[in-house]
Amino acid sequence: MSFEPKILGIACNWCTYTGADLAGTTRLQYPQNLRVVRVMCSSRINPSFIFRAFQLGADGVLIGGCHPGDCHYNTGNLYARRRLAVTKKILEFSGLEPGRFRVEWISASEGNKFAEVVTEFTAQIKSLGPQTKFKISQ
Amino acid sequence: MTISFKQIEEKLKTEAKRLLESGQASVVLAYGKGYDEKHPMPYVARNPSDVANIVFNEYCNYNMARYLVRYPAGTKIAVAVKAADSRAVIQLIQEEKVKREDLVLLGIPVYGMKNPKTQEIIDGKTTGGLYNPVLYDILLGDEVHGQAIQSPYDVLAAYELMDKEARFAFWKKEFDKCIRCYACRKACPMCYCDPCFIDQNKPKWGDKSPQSHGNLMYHLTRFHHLAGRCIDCGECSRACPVDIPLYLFHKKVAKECEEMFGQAAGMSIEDKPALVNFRVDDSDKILE
Amino acid sequence: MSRIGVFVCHCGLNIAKTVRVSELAEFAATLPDVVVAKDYKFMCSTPGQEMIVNDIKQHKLDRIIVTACSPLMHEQTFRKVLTASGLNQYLLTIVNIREQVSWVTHDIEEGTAKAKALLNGAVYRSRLLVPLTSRVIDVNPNVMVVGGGIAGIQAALELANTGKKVYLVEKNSTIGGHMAQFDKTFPTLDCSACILTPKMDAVLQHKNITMMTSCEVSEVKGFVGNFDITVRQKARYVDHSKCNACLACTEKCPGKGISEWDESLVKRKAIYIPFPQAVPQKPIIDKESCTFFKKGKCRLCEKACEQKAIDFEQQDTFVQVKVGAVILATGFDLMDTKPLVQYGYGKYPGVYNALEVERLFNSAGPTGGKVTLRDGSEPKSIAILHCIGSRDKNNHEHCSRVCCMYSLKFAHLFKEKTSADVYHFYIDMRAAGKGYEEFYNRIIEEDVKFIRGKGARVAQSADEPGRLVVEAEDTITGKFIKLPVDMVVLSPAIVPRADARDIARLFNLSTDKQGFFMERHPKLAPLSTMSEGIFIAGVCQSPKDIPDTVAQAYGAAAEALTIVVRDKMELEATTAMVNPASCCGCQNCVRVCPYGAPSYNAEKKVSEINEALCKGCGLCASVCPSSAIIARHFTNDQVLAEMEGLMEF
Amino acid sequence: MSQAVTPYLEMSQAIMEAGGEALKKCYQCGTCTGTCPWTPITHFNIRKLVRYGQLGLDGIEEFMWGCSTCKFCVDRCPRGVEIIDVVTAIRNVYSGGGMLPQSLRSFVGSMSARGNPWSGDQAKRNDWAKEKYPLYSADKEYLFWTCCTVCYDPRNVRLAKATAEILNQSGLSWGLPSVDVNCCGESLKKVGDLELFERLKSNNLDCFKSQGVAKIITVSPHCLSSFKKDYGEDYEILHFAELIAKLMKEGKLTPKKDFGGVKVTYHDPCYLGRHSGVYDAPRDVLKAIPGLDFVEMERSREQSMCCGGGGGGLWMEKMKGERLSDLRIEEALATGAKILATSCPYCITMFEDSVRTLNADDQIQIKDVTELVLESLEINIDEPVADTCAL
Repeated sequence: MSFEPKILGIACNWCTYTGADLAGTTRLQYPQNLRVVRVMCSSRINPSFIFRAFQLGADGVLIGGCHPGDCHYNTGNLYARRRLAVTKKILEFSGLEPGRFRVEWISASEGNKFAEVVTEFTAQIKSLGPQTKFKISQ
Repeated sequence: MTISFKQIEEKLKTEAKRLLESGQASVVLAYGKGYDEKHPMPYVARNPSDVANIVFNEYCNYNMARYLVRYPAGTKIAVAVKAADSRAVIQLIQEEKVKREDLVLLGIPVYGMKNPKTQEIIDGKTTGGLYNPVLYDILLGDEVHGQAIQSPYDVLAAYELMDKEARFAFWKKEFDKCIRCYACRKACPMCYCDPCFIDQNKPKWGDKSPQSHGNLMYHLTRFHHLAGRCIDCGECSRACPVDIPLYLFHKKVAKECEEMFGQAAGMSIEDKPALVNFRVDDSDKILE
Repeated sequence: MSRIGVFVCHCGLNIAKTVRVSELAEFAATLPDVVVAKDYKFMCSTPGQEMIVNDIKQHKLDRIIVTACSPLMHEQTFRKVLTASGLNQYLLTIVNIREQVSWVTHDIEEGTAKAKALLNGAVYRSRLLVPLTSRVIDVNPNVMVVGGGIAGIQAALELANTGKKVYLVEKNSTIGGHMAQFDKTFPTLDCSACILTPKMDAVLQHKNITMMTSCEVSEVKGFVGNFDITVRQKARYVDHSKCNACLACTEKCPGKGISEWDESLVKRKAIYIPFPQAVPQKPIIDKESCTFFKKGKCRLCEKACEQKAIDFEQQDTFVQVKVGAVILATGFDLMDTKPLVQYGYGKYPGVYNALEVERLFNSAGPTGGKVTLRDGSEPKSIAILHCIGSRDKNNHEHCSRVCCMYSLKFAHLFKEKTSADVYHFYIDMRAAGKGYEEFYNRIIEEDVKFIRGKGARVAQSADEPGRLVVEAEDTITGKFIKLPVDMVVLSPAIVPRADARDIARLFNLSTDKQGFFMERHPKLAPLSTMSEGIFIAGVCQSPKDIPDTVAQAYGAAAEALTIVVRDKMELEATTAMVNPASCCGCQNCVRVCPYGAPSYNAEKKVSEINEALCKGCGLCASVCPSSAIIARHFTNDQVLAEMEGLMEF
Repeated sequence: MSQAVTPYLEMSQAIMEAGGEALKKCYQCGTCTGTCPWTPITHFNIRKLVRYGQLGLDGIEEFMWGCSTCKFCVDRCPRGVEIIDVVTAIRNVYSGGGMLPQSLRSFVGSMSARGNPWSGDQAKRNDWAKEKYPLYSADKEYLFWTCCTVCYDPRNVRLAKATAEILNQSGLSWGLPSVDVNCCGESLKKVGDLELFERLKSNNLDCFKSQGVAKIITVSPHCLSSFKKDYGEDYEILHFAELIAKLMKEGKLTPKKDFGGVKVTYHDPCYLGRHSGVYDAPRDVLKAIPGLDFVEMERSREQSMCCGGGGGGLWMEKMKGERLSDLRIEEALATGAKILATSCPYCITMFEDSVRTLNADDQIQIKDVTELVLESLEINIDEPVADTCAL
């Protein structure tokens, strides 16, 4: 059987989650490997959530927020951009494949972008294979 | 030019005495004798008579800024600061943990400080590449000039070149050694949370016993908490009983932060800590 | 131990087609703390809801999971079901297996597997949910309307008629807005002044409306139900409480300023009212053109004023206004077309923008309603260029929506008032509105020429000095047209007010890509914003015509009323709070909060959050190093548990 | 004749796959056609070309060669359609089917056989230099990239020499490429031969790499644009006009000769201006030369008119009355200028041709900015120069 990765998504309520809904409403097809946690704003995402997700066995983590400047809380994603950038650098220096973590700005009207990103990211994670470095073995 | 540690010690004593006598400071944070010359101790002088106990030598690595947050607001504190230590003070001022006007900074321009465990000279490794304090009120000696400037990030080169498998193996080995004594956060001037996130029960971020996954969670999160704040004094690594080179990871994060946000920690009291700040024109490239 | 009920919806075949719903319900029953698991055709229908109510009672359920469509769709519906059954509404969890599962796959295996994982995450999260209490606050019954154009006027009148007190803030010295500049309105061609001025007068006369002209909002504090707004009253140099509007002063004034009202086509006095039907009818002094302010001598107006109303010493003052809700109706600007050098606006006197032409048509305008060029002659040939700066990646991507129709109106008025040939250069003709297509037909019959091709360039004629040549391709014949004309009318993009972003910042609104105010939801909440209690109406939200603007004004008034009609109101409970025992006093939360909700208590050395200001974004919780901040309903342990559940399958 | 057609979407798809992706964005407003300098004087219709491409209609071959890739339409297009990419893709798809016009066949043939468009002997590429100037080696700072046109075209050889002399004067360390290089391929790409273009490009890149080239000076804006857009990001590329302006600013070059008030105007080459955004440098240079009375033409800078030489136009025959260069000369004459300066060998070739056919060669001279600088430095390179008409 081919490798079916588990991908954790964390999406902001106002843009990316709504964009994901739009992808559904317009019946776009994308791989089913992504499971999305809804938070109110991408700025809610604590870096430890991401470390934890990899420990829980996520093969990839995809974060979605509003485009910079369009945040429903004005500036939340501008803080998130910095904080998530640092998170990415930390993962990278610890030896995790940088391609396993991705941040995308997807607005409520970008259902197609959501589907494209998920498709592309899933393919990328498949090519990276299972994530074993952080995963806590039972 | 060579550094006369004795001369610095004398000046430290003189200034400490003057400040305590005049009431300009009610405590002086400096160094005192330990069980041998290689192991001086952090020392707090409260009375002019205490000043005789003050010492300074090449093993006085402690970052005395660590102790500033222990005193009630408004306490007038004089503190001996080397280059990295002064950056810690600046960072604490940025974070509004201490007020500039409550402090007298006794700046120590110095090089050739040594790690008592290894006898290794720490210049360029854990001094942020600086010899002179960034901020001071009184300078105990002449500014150091002409000493080779070393980039604080040079020591990273070998680790950056490692492929990700080797780097993961390296850090896994290091983090697996951790016995969770928390000496690193005790020694760190910027770790003033009480309780620390890892001590929380709700939520439980990671296992509290020394297991690999809890260790990983503790260290990676701590690196994030210190991102844009770590001033490269190296105290975490010297405090570590199992010799985890934490300073390397902190340095890497500091380097990335400096490149991404154009600001190094503790260089100006006008700055805002980089991770609770943003610029509208921060590039999305930083996420790539 | 909690007692969870899981209710799986088929949504007809919408879900059931690609998720095996009964298998999902059987799976749910095996999960920890799940007491009941059922599937049903339409969970949101009355029988579906009743099923949940009955099960809550029968099985003493204390957590409900509805596995159905997006929470953005029916969360409120099911929350009400919980409330009706005596359960706290925050104990509901929605699992989105329609928009994010069944609709995005054709494979029933994949769909069922993903739905299971999502449901498992929801069960884990659900176990950690806690009841939350909405906060109740007193509501100030007054409303502020910002912007005195047709939208603001209409909204103010509606609210005032219900007995609410309204503050109408306008930055100009008169209300009326752009609509008061027009002569006729499309498609009915009724006279703009005839329908607008009675409304302006009604505002003036209304006992419940405080009209604040020459005023700007300078600070906004507080929150829904209790806004505390500072308004800057700009110095008018005329004491309006003394002025009796005799306007003797304006006759004597020697000063000359450029008439903003007439789009700089003519001059006006330095002490003036912008146009004869202005409301209020009381003048202001323009410092820039006033002889006394420039030279220190004159004071002719002062001498002419029997009421002693002239006050050269007057300063800006600040007025505090307390209201429960705010309507923003700040309108639009026209794009400055000077940078589009190919059209020669500002370079050739024969090139006009749309608002200038509106003034030329207006009988109270600079030419008394006669269409004449700047040299006084009547144009014999006129080109109207559509989409100047609109629908244009290099300028503004949006369609400005009303230009097609007002351009048609221009053509009609040109035909009526001159004997000129009129040409339209257009890309697409957009006439979607009641009576609009009919109007288009009428204009075609008036023998206006339509050239399907965007105007590419306006140049000076080489053969006939003083005339202009419009160059474009007629894409229908594929021919290159060089059309000599006397007058070119540009229909420029409608853009947000130059200060729209400042206003957005003041009221904590987002703006869209173009800079128009962002509505809460493009379809279901077009007049509300992300800031509770702040509503928007008219073109400040996006370009629209007068009927739509007025409809929005009514709507926004009703929206505002839903707040101020109540004495007390409930706020969303999903705010953040500080656990003082864990707070390390780092003040990160204070530094980052866009709403100023957290503050530092220096005495206790901990941060505190004013929940009335908190919008629940959770930023503070993620920057809190010691995990002392609890983002209610999205707490760290709730998110971690959900993640754990999601990753298990 | 029936007017019935069926859209042939496979063709449209082929165009998109050849790099004309942008064509689907077009909403046919005609801004491009209204802007295109060819529309008033020829039957070429750029909008229709895109339209035919969108539907994959037959008959596209009739007018696909009209575009000189001046980029005016691209800058004005409200949809942001990269029209030049569309043109290139269409030419690529169709010329693959052997539909090259006669006049371009020798051009492409020479490129393929000799690596330059002028049927020049590759071994003689540097013959113009008569071994007076250094060859590039790794220790040199700048590679002076001699465009094929300045190597082989007798009129433009003057430009090559002027550049080399000024480089010598400036004290920079520089050298010429060896004869192994070939044409940058810019015009070849625009006539649609993407495959041959890739071959030329990879040969040039190999030469650059083997010699350690980092900084390149070009005299032709076409090479400039090609290197910048298609040759990757490893090179620092400067047009010579930019370098002269910089050297003059730094005081390393000081013009001496006073021209005594002669009126000069400047033509913005499309590839230096709109394609590369360089407008000020050549003007700064002209204004710094003593005694030149600089005047602008009505259409200048971003609004500048095309000479017709881009996109393969230099090698195509155009009827009288259908030549942009003729119109441009008339515009220059209207300013009263005695010198029409420019900074592109293609423009020079086109204009030299036009002044002759218009019998205006006694009224206005065509000069490269570089040549004027050389003259003001009072360096004489005069040798008998062959007549351009002999080409």
